[in-house]
Order: sequence, then structure tokens, then C-alpha cells
Amino acid sequence: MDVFSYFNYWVVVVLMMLGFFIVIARGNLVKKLIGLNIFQTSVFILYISAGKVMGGAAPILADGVELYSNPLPHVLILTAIVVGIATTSVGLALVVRIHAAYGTVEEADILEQDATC
Amino acid sequence: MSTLWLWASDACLLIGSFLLLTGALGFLRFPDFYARIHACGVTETLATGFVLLGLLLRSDDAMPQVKLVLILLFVLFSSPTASHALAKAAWNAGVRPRDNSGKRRVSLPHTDP
Amino acid sequence: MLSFTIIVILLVMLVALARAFTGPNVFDRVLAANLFGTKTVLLIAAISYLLGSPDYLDIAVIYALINYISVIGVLRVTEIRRERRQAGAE
Amino acid sequence: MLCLLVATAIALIAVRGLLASIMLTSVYGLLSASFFVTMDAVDVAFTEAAVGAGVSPLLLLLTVAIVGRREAASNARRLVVPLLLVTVTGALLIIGTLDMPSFGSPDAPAQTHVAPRYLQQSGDEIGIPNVVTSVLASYRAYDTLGEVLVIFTAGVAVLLALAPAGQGGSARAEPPAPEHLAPHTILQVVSKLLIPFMLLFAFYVQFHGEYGPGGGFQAGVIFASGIILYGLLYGLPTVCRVIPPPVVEVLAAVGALIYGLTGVLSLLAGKNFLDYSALAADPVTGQHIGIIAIELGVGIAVAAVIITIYYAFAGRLHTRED
Amino acid sequence: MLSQLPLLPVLLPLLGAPACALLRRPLAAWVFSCAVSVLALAAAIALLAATWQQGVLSYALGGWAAPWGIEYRIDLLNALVLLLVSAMGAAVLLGARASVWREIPEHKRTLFFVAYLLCLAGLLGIAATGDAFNLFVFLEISSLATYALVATGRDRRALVAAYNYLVMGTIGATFILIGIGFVYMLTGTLNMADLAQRLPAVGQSRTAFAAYAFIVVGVCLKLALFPLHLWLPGAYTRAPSIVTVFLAATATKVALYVLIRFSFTVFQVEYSILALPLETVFVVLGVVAVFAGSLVAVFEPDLKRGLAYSSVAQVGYMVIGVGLGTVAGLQASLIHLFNHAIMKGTLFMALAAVVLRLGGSTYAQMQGVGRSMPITTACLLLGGLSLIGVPGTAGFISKWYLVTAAADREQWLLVLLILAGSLLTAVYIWRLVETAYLAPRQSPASIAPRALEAPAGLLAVLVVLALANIYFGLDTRLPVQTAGGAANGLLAAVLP
Repeated sequence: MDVFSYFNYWVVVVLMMLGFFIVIARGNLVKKLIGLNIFQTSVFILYISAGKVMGGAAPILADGVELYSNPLPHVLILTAIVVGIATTSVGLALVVRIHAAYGTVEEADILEQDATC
Repeated sequence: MSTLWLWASDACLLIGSFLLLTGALGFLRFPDFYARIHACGVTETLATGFVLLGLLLRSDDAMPQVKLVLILLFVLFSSPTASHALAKAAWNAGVRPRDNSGKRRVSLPHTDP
Repeated sequence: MLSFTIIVILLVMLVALARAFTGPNVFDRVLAANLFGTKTVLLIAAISYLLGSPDYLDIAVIYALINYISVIGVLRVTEIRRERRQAGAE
Repeated sequence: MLCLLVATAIALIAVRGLLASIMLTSVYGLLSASFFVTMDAVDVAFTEAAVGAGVSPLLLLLTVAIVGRREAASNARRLVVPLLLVTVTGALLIIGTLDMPSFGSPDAPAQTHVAPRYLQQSGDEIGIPNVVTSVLASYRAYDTLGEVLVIFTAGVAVLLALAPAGQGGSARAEPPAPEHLAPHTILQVVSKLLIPFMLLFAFYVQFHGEYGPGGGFQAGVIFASGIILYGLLYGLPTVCRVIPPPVVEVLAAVGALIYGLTGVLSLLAGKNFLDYSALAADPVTGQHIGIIAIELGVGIAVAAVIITIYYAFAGRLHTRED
Repeated sequence: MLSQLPLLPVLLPLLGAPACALLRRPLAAWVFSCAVSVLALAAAIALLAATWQQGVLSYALGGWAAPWGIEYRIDLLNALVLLLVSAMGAAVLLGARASVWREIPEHKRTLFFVAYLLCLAGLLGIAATGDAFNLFVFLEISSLATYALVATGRDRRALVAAYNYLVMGTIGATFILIGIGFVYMLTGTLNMADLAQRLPAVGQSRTAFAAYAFIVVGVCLKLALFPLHLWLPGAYTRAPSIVTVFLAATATKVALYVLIRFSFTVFQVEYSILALPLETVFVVLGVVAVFAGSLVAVFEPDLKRGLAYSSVAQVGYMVIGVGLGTVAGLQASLIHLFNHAIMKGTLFMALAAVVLRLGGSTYAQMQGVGRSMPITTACLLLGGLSLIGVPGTAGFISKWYLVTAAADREQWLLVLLILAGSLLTAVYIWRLVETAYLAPRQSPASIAPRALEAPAGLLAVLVVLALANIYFGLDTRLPVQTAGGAANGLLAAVLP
């Protein structure tokens, strides 16, 4: 049980790091945003895992149910999801503009163009 | 809920699961795109129907039943439409069926990797 | 029986994921994503019965909607690209 | 389930080509949403399904349609530093988890300190069964106002980045060359059947949020998705005629203002900002009115902003070729 | 109305922004945002006065008491930062018209002001809130608005700068989110005051350590502390001049506030300074930042970019103050926070005028600017002197307090290094003097001969800011006493 109790968190950590890796290792601007998305979603999973109560029900009050999962992380993550999609959309808008200005969305090509002019 | 309903539900779920598995097998093993879309398209609609029916037989409230029927209707509408659109788009994009040996039978106007 | 169905669905999802990964072309991936979506609908529905809370069915409805929209979205987008490429070539 | 998530993420690293990545992102969204369901986070699953598997892949798709889906091979030299960084961060996180309360334990501080009050008393104080909605819309209503403004900011930011010149700042696209829409009869017919149903469902979600999963945000997303579907099939000019972009932009601001003014109203009534109990003689009724009002604001703002963002991207899609 | 005071500075711009979006005419939008920001400033001044009189003010949003609802908790520190941010926000906006009309295309101007108000509201919200998660939400409002504002720069490199800022900023924000999540798991609360009570019980656990580490790294990304500063020069250089003024004067200051708040209020000093080697980490990073930033600034051909690097250096000074971990160090840090906002505001505002008239801010373009734009250049120079820390200017006061604080801890090497850093500053400011006054005007014909001085609105604000440098160099009561009170308040609970 003890190992299992952390297994959940560890998987989340692995997920976060996979997303984080995509963000910093990839040169494609769109792919970076995808990585950012994965990174954020994994943090959401961390929060939600923290709110789970074994044997609890969804936090919608009903007769005869005593044990509920924690509603607070759910609320926080609802907000965080919105923040995530907002960031993604702004990032994508910038990518579109960058593509219009440079004709490419690869970081290396952009750096090259900036260096030459 | 009587045992009879439960049995019926189990049977439906079993058939549904079987269909799902066959569909997945086809999706994994068939040689080209059109065969694969056939495998999923056919089994998917039927399997979804059976699984949802199985679930339907398990519930005794009105609201979940209504929702299940809604889902069922929606899937019945959208799934074939999506398959159709996909196949059509693939054809327009120049994806062509292959024969048994895996070679392209129809020459391609232009490729789209 | 319910849990058996859930396991089967998870299995099918794995297959779809494998196909989404291997491709070979875009449409296979779209198909895989579509399959994945419909299987999620079933999964959520089944889970909601396993946990005994029919509220979850709302989520299944959403999945069905979203799934359809995203398939259409992918198709339209690939099409628009092709049209524009052709327009550019002419 | 979690292993499936890991598999998807690894696949995302391995796969090249943006379209495939987007498909996998969508799958990732679906999977994490399913995971949220098993964690009892119904509302979150609802939102993640609509956003993670719906809106954000759609936006990514639109972007890829504009910028192309090729992805250059990454440079092997560049991998060392990221790997190092990731390993260090990951190790720190693992260390961090070691002293955590174990997973699912009902005795963890998170479960015993603040949350119990929501579960035990929101029924009396707010009077609606969905505790997530009570916390979201009343106890932590200010966060939610912030959330609405975040999405409003995103709309402003996207417009600021993508607005074409000479049109008063709105994302109106000139009608592009006639689109080749002929081959979509079946899709159009079926979708026409489905879209009203979707919009209806959005309203159901909007007003059912007090009793079950759902609420303004989810409803807004669903509503916007329906409109986007319409736009995808009938072309941007058609949908712009039905719902003109300037109207949507005004609605986005109005939605945010409805929320804010609900708060100001309670302020004028002598209570604190967003204290809905000032809105009616009976505090619980006041809470009801307040929650309905702000959820409406959230729904309008979210739907309007997402449609605006869609217009901005789709406008780019059509006008770039000149 | 008095009981609502803590809310007003944030609420006004927060609701002003969507209302401003309804205005179609850019001029109306500008007037409206000016009105809103001036009102917010008035509220912030009243708030500071109220805090002096009544001590800590608490405001329960939604009428729900603290750990259950969100709380605004205003002590001297909050009030100081609120005042600073709203004052700079209002001042910059008042002087913004000419520059914005020059640099932003017409159809984007209304939206520009909306984004500006949102950014202001976000920063003020961060400074006012007493709830950890609410801080994250407002951080994102201000960040998103900032990305949009930076991206409106005319150069296409502004887009890349904004994108890089977005990626880094989001990583930072997500790190903060992880940290807050860990803390929440440990204590079950998000309210800062409540956290401060409950954290000591679990303060020695590895989870708390990781949480603090993530929050610090995340905040330092926003703060642009030395190794994490990579986004700053690009963003400051490429953003429209007005945005640069605003960001330089406020954004990093608010980030520093967050760092201080989390280190001293939430995680408490014994945990953050004494039990961990963080003292050394902060001081070393600060010193490295001072030298790295200043050295790059010395060799930079573009003054705007040079000043951006100088911001990296100045952040270093502030972090040194935090790292000293004494009341005096913290006070010095806060004074510098206040003064640096004023001097960088002056410098970048003057540069906005220069860019407006000359089209660029490289040393080559600015040759002989002292003769064509005398008032602007005088203000620029005044800001520069203040940056060096010449006696009689605000910069001298902050350097003085910093050196005294370091001397108190008997860190003589540190004292030496701080003074050496000032010397480097003097080098690049001298370069400015040389270019502006001593160099022959490059080609008199290419620059319009007369009427080069900046337009009156901009110039008035600029002169006020420049005089503020001198005023706060002579009459130091406001920043010194408030900072002292705030530092005492932060450390009183934990230091004997």
C-alpha cells in the first residue's frame, strides 16, 4: 500500500517531466506549446490526485453519502484549465504572427534570420 | 431490477465487448486505410449500440436512460458521418487501397505523406 | 461483467493509441483519435455505472459531441490546406 | 489509465510532424479527463474534455493549417542541457513527494482543514447540491472573476496580435475566395441536425450546474464549439453573417461586466464585494440569484471569447495567401 | 466606503478593462483608462494612509471569512507596492498618448489600453491578495496582458521576444502552481496567514522544501534573476516604449514582492534563511547578476537594451538585500525597489521620447541629442545619476542603506562588490553623456532641425518623474519609513 500511495504521484512527476522536456528540447514553436500543454495538464492531475479520498464520492451532495472527495482542488483546477487554454491561445496567436513575419516556426531558422539582419 | 434484466444486460455487454475486440483487431492488422476504417466503422457502431443498450438495461431511473438514449442517437448519427467524411477526405487526398500483397493498385495523382 | 467491459475498452484504447502512433498517414491517426474518442464515451458511461453515479453521463455526452467536432475539424483543416496549396500552384 | 497517459506522452516526444502530435494531444486530453472521472472530479473532467480534447486541439489545428505541419529534426547537441534540467527538476519533485500524505487518505491535511466546511455547511449556506459550484461561484468567487478576466485577456491578446488592419480592431475577415464546399452535403445535413441539439445541451449545462457537473464555463465552451462546427462546415463568411464579430467582442466584455457588476451590486447594498446574500432578503435566495447571475456572465464571456479567437485564427487562414 | 478601501485599487482597473473594451474610439479609451488609473492611485494613497493609522487591513471577498473565502490582507508592504505600481501605472499612462499614437497602429489602440489596464489590474491584484492561489490567477492576468503588449512592438523581433517570454513565464507560473499545490497538500489551506500558522509544524519536511524551491524558481523566472533572466532583454528592447517603461517600473518589482512575501511571511525566515543555504544563494546570485548585467550593459550598442540589462543588475541589488536576511537588508531591498521603479521609469520614459523623435535608441542615433532635446536628455541624465547612486538622488539612498546593511553583517567583500557595481553603472552612464553632449552631431540635416523636444504631455510626466528622483533623494520619509515598517512587520514575528 505504501508503494502504491506514491505511485500515483510519481507517474504524475514523470508526465510533467515529459511535457517539460518537450518544451525545452524542441525547436518547433507549436510543439513547444503542445509540451507546455502536457506539462500543465500533468500539474492538474497532481492537484486532482491530492483531492481524492479513497471510497469518497464526487462532491455533489446526496442523501446517504457520507464521504466525499475534496472539492477545493477541483475548483482550483477548473480555474487553472482556463488559464491553460488562455495561454495556449495567446501563444498560438503569436506563432501565427511569427510565421507571417519570418516564414518559419523553427527556433533555429528564426535565430538565423535575426542574426543575419 | 430483476435478474432477467441483469442477464440481458450482461449478454449485451458481452456481445459489445466481443465486437469491440474484433474491431480493434481489424484496426490493428488490416493492411490499408480503407480496410481499417471498415473494421472500426462497422463494429464501432454496433458495439457502441450493444454496450449502451447493456447499460440501459441496468438503470432504473429515467434521467440516465434518457441520456443514454441521447448518446446512442448521437453516436448513430455522427459515427457513420465521420467515417464517411474521413474516407472521402482520404480519397481526395490521394490515399488509395492496396491489394493483398500490400502494393498500391491505383497509381496516385500526388502523395500526401 | 461491467469491469470486463471496461478492461476490454481500455484494451481497445491501447490499440487505437498504437495506431495513432504508427500512422502511417494522417487519416489513420484521425481514425485512431476518433476511435479513441468513442471508446472514451463508452468508458465513461461504463465507469459511471460501476461507481453508481449517473451524473457522469453528462460527460459522456460531451465526449460524443467533442469527438465529432474534432474529426470534422481535422478534416476541414487538411482540406483547406490542400485547397490553398492547389490555389497557390495554379 | 496512468500508464496509458505516460505512453501517450512518450509517443508525443517520439513522434514527428505536428498533425500527429495534435492527435496525440487530443488523446492525452481525453485520457486525463477519464482519469479525472475516476478521481471523482466530475466538473474538472467535464471541462478538460471540452478544453483539452476539444478547443485546444482545434486551435492547434487551425494554427497548423496556417503554419504548416512540418517539424524539423531536433538537434542532438541540444538534448543534453534539457535532459539535465528535466532530471534535476524531476528529482526535486520526487523528493517533494516523499513526505506527502499518502494518496487517497482521508486524514491528509488537505482533507481535514478547509474543505470539510464546504462539504458540511455549503448545503445550508448556499443551498445547492454541487459543492464544486458553491465553492467556485461563492466561496472563491473572486478567483472565478479572475478566471473570467484571464480568458477575456486572452481574447484581447489574440485580437491584439491577429487583428487585421483598418477594421476597427475587430477580427472581421473579408470574404475569401469562394470555398469549395460542394462535396460536404452529408456532413452539412447531419451537422445541421446536431448543432441545435448541441446548443440546447449547452443551455442545459449552463443551468444544471447547480445540481450536477457543469456550469457557465463548460456551457460557454460547448456553445462555442457548436458555432465553430458551423463555421468549419459552412465557411467563415456565413458564420460571420449569422453572428457578426463586433457583436461577439462586445458580448465578451459584457459577460465579464455582468460578473463584476453582480459584485458591485452587493457592494452597493452595503456588503462586501461578491457577497450575494445582499441580493435578496433571504441570504440563501441571494446566493442563488448571485450564482445564476455570475454563471450567466461566465457563460457569455467564455463563449464570446472562444468564438472571437476562432474568428481571428480562421480569418488568418483565409487571408494570408495574398 | 472606507471599509471597501482594500479592494478599490484592484477592482477599478479590473472592471475598467472590459468597460474600456466597449469604447470604440482610441482617444476615449485613453482618457477612460487614465481616469481609472488615477482613481486607483487615489485609492492606493488612501490605503497607505489607512494602513499607517490602523495597521493590517483585512477584507473578506464574498463575505466569507479567511481560510474559506479569499482575503485581501493589506499591511505596509502591500500598501507600499500597491502605491508604487498604481502611481507608475497612472504616470506612464498619462504620458503615453504621443508615443502610443506613434508606435501602435490605429485599429489596435483601444485594445492596447484594455490590455494595459488588465496588466495593471493583474499586478495590483498580486500585490493585494492574501491568498496563494488567487495570486496565481492574477499573475496570469498580468502575464497574458504583458505578452500581448510586448508583441505589439513594431519590430518583428518583438514577436519572438513575446513568445519566449510566454514560454518562460508560463513555465515559471506552472512552477509556482506546483509549489502552491505541494503546500496545499501539506496544510490544507491556501490563505497566506493561515499557511504561515500551519507551515512551521511541517516546515522541516522534504515536501515543504520542494514547494519552496519551486515557488522561488518560478518567481525568479518572473523576476529575471540572473540565470533566469533570458527573456528580459529581448522583451524590454522590442516592446513599445511605453510598455517598456511600465514593465521596467512595475513587473519585476511585483515579482520581488512575491518573493519576499513567500520567503518571509509564508515560509518564515528561520526556514528560508537560517536553516537553508539560501542566504548564500541569494547573495551570490545577486552579485553575479549585478556584474553580468552591468558588463553587458557597458558594451551594448543600443541604450534601451543596455538599460534592460541594467535592470537585470538592479534586480541583483534587491535580491542581495533579501539574501542578507536582516531587517536592515530587507529595508534596503524595499527602498531600492521603490527608488529603482522611479529611476527606471524616468530613464525609459526619456527613451520613449527619444525613440518618438529619433526613431531609435542606439548610441549612434543619439549623437548630439543633448542639444536637440535638452530637457529630455537632462531627465535621462538625472535618471542615470540616480542609477549610479550619486548623493542627492534617490539611488544614493538605496545604495547607502544596502551598503549599511551589508556592513552590519560585516560582509566587507559584499560592500566592496556593491560599490564596484556602481562603478560599472557609471561607465555606461558616462558613455551616454559622451554621446549626448560631447559627440558632434552626426548629420544635422538628417535630423529635423527644430521642435525636437518631446510633446508636452510626455515631457511633463518625464519631468515629474525626474524630479521625483531628486525629491526622494532628499526627503526620504515615505520610502524609508514605510519600508522600515514593512521590514519590521515581516521579520518581527521571527527575529528575537
